[in-house]
Amino acid sequence: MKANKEYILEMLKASKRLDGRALDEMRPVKIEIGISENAEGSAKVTIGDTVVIAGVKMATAEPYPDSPDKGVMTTSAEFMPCASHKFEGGRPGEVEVELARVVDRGIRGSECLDFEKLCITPGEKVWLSFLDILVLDHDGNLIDAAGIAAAAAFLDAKFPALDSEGKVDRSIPLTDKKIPMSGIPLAITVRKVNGVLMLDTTEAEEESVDARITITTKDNGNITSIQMGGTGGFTDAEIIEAAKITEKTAKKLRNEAFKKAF
Amino acid sequence: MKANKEYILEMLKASKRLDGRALDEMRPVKIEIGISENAEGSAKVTIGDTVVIAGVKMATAEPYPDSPDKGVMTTSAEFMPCASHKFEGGRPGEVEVELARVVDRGIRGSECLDFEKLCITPGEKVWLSFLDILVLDHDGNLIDAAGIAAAAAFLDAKFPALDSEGKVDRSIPLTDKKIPMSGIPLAITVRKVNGVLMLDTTEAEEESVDARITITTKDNGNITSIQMGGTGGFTDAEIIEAAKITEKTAKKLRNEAFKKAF
Amino acid sequence: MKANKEYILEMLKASKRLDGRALDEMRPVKIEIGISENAEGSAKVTIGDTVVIAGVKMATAEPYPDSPDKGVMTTSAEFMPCASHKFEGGRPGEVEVELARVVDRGIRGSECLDFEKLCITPGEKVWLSFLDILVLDHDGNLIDAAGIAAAAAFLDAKFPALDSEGKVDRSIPLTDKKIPMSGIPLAITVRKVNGVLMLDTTEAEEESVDARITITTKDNGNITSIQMGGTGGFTDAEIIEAAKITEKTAKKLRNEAFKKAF
Amino acid sequence: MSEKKSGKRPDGRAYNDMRPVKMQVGVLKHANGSAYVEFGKTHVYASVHGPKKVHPRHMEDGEKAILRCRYNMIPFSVNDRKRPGYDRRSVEIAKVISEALQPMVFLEEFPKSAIDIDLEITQADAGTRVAALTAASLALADAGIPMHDMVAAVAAGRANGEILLDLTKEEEDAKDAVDMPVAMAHRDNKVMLLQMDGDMSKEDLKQMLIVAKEGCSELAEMQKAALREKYKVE
Amino acid sequence: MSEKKSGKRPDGRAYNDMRPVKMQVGVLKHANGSAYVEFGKTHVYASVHGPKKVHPRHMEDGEKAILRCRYNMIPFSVNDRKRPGYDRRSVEIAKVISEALQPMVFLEEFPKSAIDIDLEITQADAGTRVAALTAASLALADAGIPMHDMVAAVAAGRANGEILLDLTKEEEDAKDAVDMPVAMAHRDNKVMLLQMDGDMSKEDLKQMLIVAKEGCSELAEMQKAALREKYKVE
Amino acid sequence: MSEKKSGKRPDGRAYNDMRPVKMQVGVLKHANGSAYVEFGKTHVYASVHGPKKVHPRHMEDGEKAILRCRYNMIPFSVNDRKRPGYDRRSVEIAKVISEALQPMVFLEEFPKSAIDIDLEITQADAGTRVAALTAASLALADAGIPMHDMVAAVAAGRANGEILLDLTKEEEDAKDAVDMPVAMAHRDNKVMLLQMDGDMSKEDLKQMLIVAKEGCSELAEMQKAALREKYKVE
Repeated sequence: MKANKEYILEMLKASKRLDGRALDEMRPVKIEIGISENAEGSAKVTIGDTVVIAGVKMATAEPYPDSPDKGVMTTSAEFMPCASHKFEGGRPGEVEVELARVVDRGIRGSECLDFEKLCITPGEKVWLSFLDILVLDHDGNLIDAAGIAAAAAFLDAKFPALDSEGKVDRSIPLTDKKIPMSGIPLAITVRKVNGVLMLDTTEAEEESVDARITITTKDNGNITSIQMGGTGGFTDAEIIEAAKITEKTAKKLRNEAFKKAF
Repeated sequence: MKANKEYILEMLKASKRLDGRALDEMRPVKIEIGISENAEGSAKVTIGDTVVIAGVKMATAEPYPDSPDKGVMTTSAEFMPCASHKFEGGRPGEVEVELARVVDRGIRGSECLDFEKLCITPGEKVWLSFLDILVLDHDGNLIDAAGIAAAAAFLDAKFPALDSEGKVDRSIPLTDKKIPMSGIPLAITVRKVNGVLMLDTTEAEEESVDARITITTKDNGNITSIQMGGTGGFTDAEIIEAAKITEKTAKKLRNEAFKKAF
Repeated sequence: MKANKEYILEMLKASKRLDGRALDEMRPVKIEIGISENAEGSAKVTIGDTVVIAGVKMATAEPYPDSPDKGVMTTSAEFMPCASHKFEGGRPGEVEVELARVVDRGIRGSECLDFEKLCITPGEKVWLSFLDILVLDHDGNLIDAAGIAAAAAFLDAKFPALDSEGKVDRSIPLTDKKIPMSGIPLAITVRKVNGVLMLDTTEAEEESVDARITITTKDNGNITSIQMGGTGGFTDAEIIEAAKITEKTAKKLRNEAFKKAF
Repeated sequence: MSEKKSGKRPDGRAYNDMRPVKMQVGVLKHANGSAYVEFGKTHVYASVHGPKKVHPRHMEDGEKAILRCRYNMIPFSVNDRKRPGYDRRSVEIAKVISEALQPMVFLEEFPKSAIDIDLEITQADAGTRVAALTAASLALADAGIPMHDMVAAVAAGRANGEILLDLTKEEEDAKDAVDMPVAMAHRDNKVMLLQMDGDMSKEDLKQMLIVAKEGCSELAEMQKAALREKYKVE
Repeated sequence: MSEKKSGKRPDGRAYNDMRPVKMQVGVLKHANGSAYVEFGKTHVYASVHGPKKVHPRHMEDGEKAILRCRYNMIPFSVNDRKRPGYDRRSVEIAKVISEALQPMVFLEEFPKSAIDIDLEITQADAGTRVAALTAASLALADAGIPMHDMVAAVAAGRANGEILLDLTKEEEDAKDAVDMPVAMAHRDNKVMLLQMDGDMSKEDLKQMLIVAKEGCSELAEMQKAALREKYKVE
Repeated sequence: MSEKKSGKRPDGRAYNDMRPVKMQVGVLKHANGSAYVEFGKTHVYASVHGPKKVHPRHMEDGEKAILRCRYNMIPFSVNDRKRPGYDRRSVEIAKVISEALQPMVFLEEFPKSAIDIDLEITQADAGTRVAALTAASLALADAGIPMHDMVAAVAAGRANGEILLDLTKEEEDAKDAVDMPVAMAHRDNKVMLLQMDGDMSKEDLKQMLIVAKEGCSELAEMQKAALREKYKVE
């Protein structure tokens, strides 16, 4: 490990990466949608050896008292391969919680998901959308993979049918009506290693990361969420630089990986 | 302990058991009903030094959406003497969970408890029956003791009265109306030690057990639930043999211990 | 620590305390009310270096079936500085639970809080009052500090407004209507060290305490709750003596610290 | 078995009568010690396991055993089914019972060990904590754990203006009811547990203490008899 | 891939046909071993971590490794979203799967260690526990953990009067449905897991065992093929 | 105490004014270090315990101390009572605060130890995490734990089209509100915590960073003054 780390740092001096990528180059991103028969919308995202699946399920619920005409979203994340820290238990893993919250806030802040259209009867009944994320394989850059999967799952999702009493009827297929998702908010993460900014780190590279910043942008380039992590901190200039990189990368993903999938 | 185990195995070669019983012979089974003033039905079952009590309590609840005209049953089990693993805590004990689920499935599968007669108003209100099991003393063969206690508690149980608003009224005695239990499903366990099948093992014998199979039969001899446990596995022939033993044993219990108690 | 303990015991032989107080003398008690903008009533109590805050929040709820015309109270306590036992987790701390329950029972038993006046619509809707206690700093005698803070928070508390649908409306200020608290129940604790009874022990003194008895009295001197703790036990005579000391002390607090605060 | 039944309480008892009491030790074969106690319709099983190793290890005390207590009402012990698992009442009762018993046991003889007491209320009709504590003391003795003294416990109280021993749930429902559980260490004549809820004068307190102490003395004799009963037979 | 599809079941299968089966090992790069298995619309991922240190320490066994199993249905694997986290069904299934696998592994080669198996049902259409157990066995082999034997599992059952192999959820919804998950150790020809719910005669039991064993043999061949597939490539 | 109050915000502040700030260290006698901080109506207590032993042991790090953080809003700190206990927001905030502080502390001086920070929000009116982080840094210094640098934190944001420092809850309720908590390491001039929710351009981001950094510098001076205040007196 140590040797690996030194080697990575050594290469970075020449702006080189282990797998030959440029610093601001992502590994190939593959989006598959409709991967789950039982979800209203679903997607599997592969970035190198990182694999994440996300699914959207809809249910009806009472609205919150302070927003009677808006639907509700709730996001959870689980990790598969890190079974170890599951078995040892304790309070819910901080990593899962942060992952779920960053993805959740990226979508929520973008207002791409139209919560008002998720209202059925104001003050009485609204749609509750569950976004669930499962990390199948972890070779770095989880937040981006999870965020892409989440956006794709919502874009794939359709409303279930309601019966005459207004309850979800699962004995018939989903309706043709799409969940109202009007854009593609994307959370992209820039990491800093020895003062160098880079995109889409592998797990090996992440061992050397000092700090990360995740910036969610929507289609018009506006920022809708930021989350900094790690212990290294950033300068102002680095933050502004990261904002540029993430906007550019999100745009490219919308034009390529998402175009291919939808 | 080791010595004990070797001795048990030695005796088994001659088809003998520590307490002189035949391999397919149960210890004396005693059923006492109506042991609890606050339960709708209750029973205490003693098999040798194994003591289990079970109680049934009734409440009203909404039916499940997918079975609007059926009552609901829920089963829990707790152990008394094994206090140690309670104190050390952690996730709910696997042993308790398996015990409760095997007993629950045995009763449910038998359809002796008529869930349709536990419906009060279809789609709105049904009876919810709580079956609770407490293992007081553990000298082996818990599943059978718990299953006998559960069946006896249901056979002992009567509906509580409802008040004018349809709520359970506990200020007056139980009604005379029996809980609709139309037979005696019994879960009997056969265990294998060094290739030999035996019934009703003591705790000392259970240290040498390689595998167990619990088969629930109802009055007509049909099988309504099977659960295998342990790590030793069974051959087909052993499974069929176990099915014969358990049917015969259940029939005997119905004719003797249950006849005496009711 | 050991040296400290021996010194305390030595001084006690001459009925002396480390800080020069008499055995039945409390440290200065300071009550500040209205310390929280978001609580319906609140208080901060300082006894020497012990600091406790308490807050009352009101909500509406269904009454319990067996008391359809009475409001409901629920009490919780948390400790701040003892962060250690929080981090190590496990089942909820016994100390917090006992503290909350003793304070709760002291108020409940006194009937100073008029639960019938907390009824809105019998059988349908009642006021639910949450009493929450936070121990900020712990230099001994927590129960008394918490009990004083609880009584003061209730005396400070006013009802929130209800909107036209009968829901709590937090967009407008609290009403002028006081929570119906008709007296000052006070829990005072007497501790025994080497056979000597004393009031208001510091944390240093509490290391030497053999037993404690907390007696809640209301304005007319009647006892409304008792809780003994520790492992040393008391004689009858000591209990009667403690009842006298606590009544006298509670009366003094009502006449001084509470008079000053309200 | 105390059955004076000369008084005017709903069940015919005098003010200072216990309900019918039943005590039995060694009722559970697979515990180190055990007891079953009935105070009328209140039934409790107590079991003791230990001394044994402590998990998690950092809770062990190098100088003495730790005494841990679990108090549990089984779901069908009460009229409205109780959800299984801990609640705050159980935690508090386990704590006060454990504190009342600790000074009875020579804990320093078993450093780095745990002694676990499990109390299961199988039927509840008032007085569960005092019946449980009485049973716990018996189970410790049955486990052969060396003790300074035995503890017996019973509630005194007041209902409809009268000071009473060992109230039933029906009596506890009186408008003016006071319930005061009391535990006594027999030889030391010390109160080891005292709780009270209600509204009473200091004079009531004095009288209740007298009534409760008489009850505890009676129970202490029954405890001795129950232990003799077992150890004579064996 | 078994695709006989000559029968009269809703999806065209004969009574003793498996649904289309897919098996792949080494699908997860960051586990010590992994597998992906499909039984029709039932999909499961298995991963193995270990042998590794045991936490908490007092759970370790000085003489052999402990084998721990987690079985989890992800929230959108079923029609009505499942709340994340443990439930009692998961605990029970993890226990029977772990018991079926323990005798397969040479646990005594790894004293004081843990081998953790994580099973994630990503889509459920009946037969999740048998697909999971089949995948777990593959993942253990993929992790290079020495094993006596492989385990394959499939459910036999009955619907509308017919004995069937590998029921779908639709078939399980029949009025007279019986579901009987069976796991076989291949070389030993032993049943390692057997559960059943429903109502059937002893004769049904015999027939179902025959059908299930044939299914397990078929699956065992596929397991071997899947392992060869991976290790040939590398 | 900054009280410019020349601007046009609801409470009279200019866009780059902090709410009235109060800082006090050593407020809790029984912690190794403590601080109390007010940002207007947002009130927070911070306490530090440690360095101390780590439980459970396998979490300890042989080369340095672990820094653990708990963030808790007390039930009556907010308008609708908050249930006591952890929620996911608290877990996340504790994580980002802890990450912002770790590089400040010479953790390698205390191998195998834990330093615990407890943050209690006693009253909440926006900006709780930044007030808490500012207080945590003070409490660490008060505990005498050797640090490279201090961290000060404040939120910048936008409401009704204006870039603002240190928003109140009322301002956060604006239709176009953006909230961006920022923490700065003083000497290094580095951003140690940055979060944002809302919808803004890169230009907004630049301006908010400028405003937030000015706020943090101001707070850093107040932190020094608060520490001097305590240590001068003693």
